[in-house]
Amino acid sequence: MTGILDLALANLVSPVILSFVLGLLAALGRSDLTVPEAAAKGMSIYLLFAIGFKGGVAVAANGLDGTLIATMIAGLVLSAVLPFIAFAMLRVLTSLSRIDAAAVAGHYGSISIVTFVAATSVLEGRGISSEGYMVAVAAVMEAPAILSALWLVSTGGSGRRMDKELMREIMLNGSIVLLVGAFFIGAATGEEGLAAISSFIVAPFTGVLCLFLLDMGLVAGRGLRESRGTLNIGAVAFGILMPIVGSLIGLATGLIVGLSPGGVTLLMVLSASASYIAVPAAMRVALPEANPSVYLTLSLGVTFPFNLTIGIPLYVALSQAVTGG
Amino acid sequence: MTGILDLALANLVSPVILSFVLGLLAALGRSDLTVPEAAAKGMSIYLLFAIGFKGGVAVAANGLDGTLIATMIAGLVLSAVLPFIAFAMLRVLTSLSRIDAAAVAGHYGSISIVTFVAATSVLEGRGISSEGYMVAVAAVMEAPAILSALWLVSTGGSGRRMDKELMREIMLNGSIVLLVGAFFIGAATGEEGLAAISSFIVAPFTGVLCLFLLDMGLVAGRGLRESRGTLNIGAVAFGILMPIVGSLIGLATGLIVGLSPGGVTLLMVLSASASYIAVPAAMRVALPEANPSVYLTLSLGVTFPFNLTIGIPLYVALSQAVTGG
Amino acid sequence: MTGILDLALANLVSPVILSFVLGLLAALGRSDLTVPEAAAKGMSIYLLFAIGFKGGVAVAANGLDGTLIATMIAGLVLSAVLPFIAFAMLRVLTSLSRIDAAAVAGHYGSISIVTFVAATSVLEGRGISSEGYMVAVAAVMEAPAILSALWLVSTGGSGRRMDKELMREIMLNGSIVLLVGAFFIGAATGEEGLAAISSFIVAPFTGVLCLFLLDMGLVAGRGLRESRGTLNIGAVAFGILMPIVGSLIGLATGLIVGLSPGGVTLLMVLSASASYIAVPAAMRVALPEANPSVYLTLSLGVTFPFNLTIGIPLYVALSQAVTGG
Amino acid sequence: MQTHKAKRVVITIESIMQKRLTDTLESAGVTGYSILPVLGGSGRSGAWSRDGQISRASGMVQVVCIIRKERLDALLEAAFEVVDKHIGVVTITDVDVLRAERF
Amino acid sequence: MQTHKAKRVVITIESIMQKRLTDTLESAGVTGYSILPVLGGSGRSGAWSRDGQISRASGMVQVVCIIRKERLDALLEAAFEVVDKHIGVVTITDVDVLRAERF
Amino acid sequence: MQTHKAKRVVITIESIMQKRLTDTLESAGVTGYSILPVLGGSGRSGAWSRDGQISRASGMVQVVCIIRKERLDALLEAAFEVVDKHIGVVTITDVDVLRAERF
Ligand SMILES: Nc1ncnc2c1ncn2[C@@H]1O[C@H](COP(=O)(O)O)[C@@H](O)[C@H]1O
Ligand SMILES: Nc1ncnc2c1ncn2[C@@H]1O[C@H](COP(=O)(O)O)[C@@H](O)[C@H]1O
Ligand SMILES: Nc1ncnc2c1ncn2[C@@H]1O[C@H](COP(=O)(O)O)[C@@H](O)[C@H]1O
Ligand code: NA
Ligand code: NA
Ligand code: NA
Repeated sequence: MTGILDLALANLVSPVILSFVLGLLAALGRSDLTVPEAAAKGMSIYLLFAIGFKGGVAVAANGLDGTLIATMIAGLVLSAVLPFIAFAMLRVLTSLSRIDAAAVAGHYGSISIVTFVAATSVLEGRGISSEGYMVAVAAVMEAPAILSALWLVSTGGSGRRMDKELMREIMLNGSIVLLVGAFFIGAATGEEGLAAISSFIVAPFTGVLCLFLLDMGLVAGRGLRESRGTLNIGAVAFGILMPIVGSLIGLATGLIVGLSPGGVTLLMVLSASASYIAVPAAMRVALPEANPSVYLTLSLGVTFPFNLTIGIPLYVALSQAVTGG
Repeated sequence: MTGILDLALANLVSPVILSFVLGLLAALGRSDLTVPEAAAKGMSIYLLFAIGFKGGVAVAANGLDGTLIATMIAGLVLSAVLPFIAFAMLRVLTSLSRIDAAAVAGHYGSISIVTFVAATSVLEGRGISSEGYMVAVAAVMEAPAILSALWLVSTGGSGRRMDKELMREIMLNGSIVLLVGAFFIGAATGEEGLAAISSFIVAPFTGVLCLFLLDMGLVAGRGLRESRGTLNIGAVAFGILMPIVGSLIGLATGLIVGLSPGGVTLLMVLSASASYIAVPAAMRVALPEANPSVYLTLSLGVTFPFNLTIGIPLYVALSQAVTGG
Repeated sequence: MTGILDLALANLVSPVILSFVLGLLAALGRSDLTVPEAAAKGMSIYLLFAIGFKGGVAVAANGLDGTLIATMIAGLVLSAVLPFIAFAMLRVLTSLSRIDAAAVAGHYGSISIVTFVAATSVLEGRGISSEGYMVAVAAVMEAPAILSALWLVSTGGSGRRMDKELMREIMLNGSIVLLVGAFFIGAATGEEGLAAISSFIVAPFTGVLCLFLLDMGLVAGRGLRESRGTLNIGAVAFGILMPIVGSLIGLATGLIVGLSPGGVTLLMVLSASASYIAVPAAMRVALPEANPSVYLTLSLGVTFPFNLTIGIPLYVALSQAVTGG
Repeated sequence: MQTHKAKRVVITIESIMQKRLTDTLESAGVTGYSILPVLGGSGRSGAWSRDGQISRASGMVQVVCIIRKERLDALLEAAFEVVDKHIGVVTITDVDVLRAERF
Repeated sequence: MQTHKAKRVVITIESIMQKRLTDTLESAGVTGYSILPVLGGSGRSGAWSRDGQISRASGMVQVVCIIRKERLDALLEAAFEVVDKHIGVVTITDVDVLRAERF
Repeated sequence: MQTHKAKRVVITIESIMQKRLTDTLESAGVTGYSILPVLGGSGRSGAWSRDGQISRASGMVQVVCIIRKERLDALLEAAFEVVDKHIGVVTITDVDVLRAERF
């Protein structure tokens, strides 16, 4: 137990987390500090490219082990199933309308790639290796949850609100394309490719992550300030319980599939995290009646900070304890 | 021959080229992946500054050899003459109007600095050195082609459409000023200056080039999609033949001037490449009747990808074969 | 004496200064070279974060020495008092109205963080260490001068134009929050934190500073061009004399407080430099009648270039001579 | 100079709906429009600003169409179909245009 | 389609005054507005462009309000109070709006 | 509040022509204008968007002038001279302005 606390504390006193906290405090204190949109988007492109590329290189180095296909399928299923669990919890814990609850549920089946990136950087810092193809699993988990959410709304009439165009937009959204594309480039060019660009995508990575999380803190803090009063205590409880529930389901799944300790941790993180980019966009198109400040505040203002500060060290400790890794 | 193919393949399976291909495919598949304008412009400033600076440092280190002046003049002449060859080929291969053909021709006399940068990075990767002042030659080759194009339109009445203001804009356009300015800074501060900033302009260079070419791929792909049907088969043939013709003329010129094998390659690349920034801007001002999608699609959608993927390794192999370098 | 000249020359022929000069010349020559606003703001965030973080790490490493509190108070007093000296000089040297003179005076009590950054990079280059908490002193010196300027306008009626909202905006402006926040992150995470991100915030630092100063040169040059005729010879003389006067007062203060030679130099630089971000913003709100091109041109077009090129080496030499450091 | 009467329609709408709107406008026979960025704003659904957004879900744009009077109703009906369930504002102004042959 | 008469007020003002202006507008009962970026311009105080600015002191924005006629005067008085000493331009146009229940 | 009649002229034009246009306007006696960015659009020469552009040749901007009625013709003639051969749209609207002494 003190082990977990020490770990959590060590995690908290890192430049990465403290940068996020700085952003959060600056926004809550109404400082005019802002990271320009273009700079933030530039950094996110950098992070996605780097994480995808490194995953691909890892796969090229270690070869594909047999669990790849199983993990992919597991990811698909997790993403599709978690929204139902989230929906049930929301109906119990909150008084959100059916549509708002379904919209929120969709976010929790999908994933936050930044939470994933932060987790890989914690794993790296502690010398725990993981399957390189986990970035591909992350990509696979983005979309299915959206279909589940829409199904929940139409209570079985499935897909009424989903048209081909929206489907294409979701599957080919910029983040997925970049992540998967960089993964294939990394896999194709391998160690040699990595050597050519490692002083760009490896060395400064943690530093860029700091500035990116500074911006995430600013955005989350502004969101919290603008939507004060949107969430009641039940909703906040959901935003903290759901990632824990998700992580446990991810833990079980990872063990069944036979991932390495690092891989199990990452599957826990993916299950625990909630989308705040791809899913909100899809929901605005398909469920315009749902209130965006509910799902954005929960996902970005509650669950993201929770995962970043307490969740990740908790999941690492849990998976270490269970796998004995 | 298999040597060239191997080389081309090795060139193709590099992070730099694959990033471009990723962007191209993402755009053709209508993904919403975009690099913000400001980030792309920021990267281009970085690349121009770095390439100019390194050129200047090389000149400071090796001294100016006697071929400098000759190469400068050769660049001027190439830039001024190539449009006439391009124009003649266009009249044969395509049914473009006189004005459209002249506008296109102007692009092929001028140069693409990104193609030049990509070529230097291929040369570096293969340990082939080149004259540092080639960046200054690149700068010199930007503008003369524009005058030739305008001359072609006015069939001899020269410069009717060229006013002093446009002339100043062309000569002092941002890319030229930055490239030449950084060249002088590099020459003035030499190895010591390089040591101070090499972990910024040398180490991450290839990585930044990847992300920059990702954006170029996106832009080229979007351009191709938007202008489907603009180019017929003759125009496309021109877009591939012209760089080959240009490179051969560049090869001959480089040999006459007495450049090193690396320098010869770079002069081939400059002759083979077509402008898609400075010249289109000048053409919009001076020849508004010319159709921009013709020249942009040819230069950015056909010739640029051709040079990047097949052209550069071809020119390297050719110059190696001829110079025995 | 030749020592100082040599030093000044060495300072001038550095990539950092020459990049600034390049920007200045490009703008004066009306080149269309521009650094996108978002890229410039992104770089300034990087520089503030890096300089604050490194200051914090230095404090964590060396502990707080007893002069900290004294230096903070000295900074507050300098910032509050310098505007009165500036105001007196302006009334003698120029014919500016009372309001314009007060507005200008406020700028010279406050500080330019980029000048500070440039000075630290010169000190580092010459192996002179300084107190890490000087960045905190810089933060402390931003605001008091504004109050003095407003007091000068209202001739004793104090604060009529200062409301709570403006006060909050000044104290929590983005630069201060980022600088101080990064300082605390650096202090909290210490050498370990630095190790994690040093290839981001240390290695490329000087290079980023070059591109940032390129942009500063462009902006200063454009400002000078647009406001030609705004400043008469007296105003320009003030823009050069005031930093020298300020630096001497800073020198005396630094000696009294007992700073190291490096620390004395930095306090001289802070006293000598003039704000061009925080104070102009505050003046536009509180003193809209004051002419912004007067204070911006003086601070950014005259004093900033002076400090960057001649001032900093002069202050280094002076403090070395006096402290025998 | 010779000018002609026309209508200027400005539709303020979420960025994610931009493509759907312009596609619909095009099917309704609208041949020209310009897109302007919006930095922030406030309305019944609260205040927002581009700096406070991480998601492409949340920015807004203005779609501006200059159109002949006789085509206005077709445009408005097409626009309404898209805007209906979404947040957004539609305004119409009388304008004079140069080079009317273009519209 | 059914449209309603309203007024479109555009206030061009320095960015630093934006929050003060919108706060004042809100106290004057304005319930909606949009902010557009301005890249540059020229006026009595000379020419400026966003690229030539280093300081947040100097950019400008346009605040656009669609408002019912009867509320116009309250808005203009509120705006004037803020704009008065500052550089800035205020224009009012007649517009028709869809979905008037929103204003 | 006291307002005055004026004209609002909006010229949508390629960015590269911006300086030429504003210089021409200034020679025609126009004392004030604002520049707004345009993100994309569509017209007779097809669709374009800022994200699909690599070249400064291709973006567009809107130049907005508030001007007294009696100066309108001079402005339009100056604008037409520049816009004539280039793609671009010119619209004129009636507006009321505060602080008319500024125009
Ligand atoms: N009266 C108005 N005037 C100008 N813009 C408005 C107005 N009402 C709403 N908007 C814009 O439309 C967005 C959504 O409005 P709403 O649907 O009322 O939340 C706001 O954030 C504003 O950008
Ligand atoms: N007549 C005008 N038409 C459009 N915008 C104007 C006009 N006059 C001033 N502006 C804008 O308001 C800013 C400040 O104007 P001024 O207060 O006259 O210096 C200018 O830089 C322009 O952006
Ligand atoms: N009817 C219109 N309404 C609004 N903007 C237009 C219109 N027609 C053209 N534009 C703008 O002007 C640009 C060039 O138009 P064009 O010359 O018709 O190709 C377009 O890309 C749009 O940005
Ligand atoms: Na999840
Ligand atoms: Na060429
Ligand atoms: Na000072």
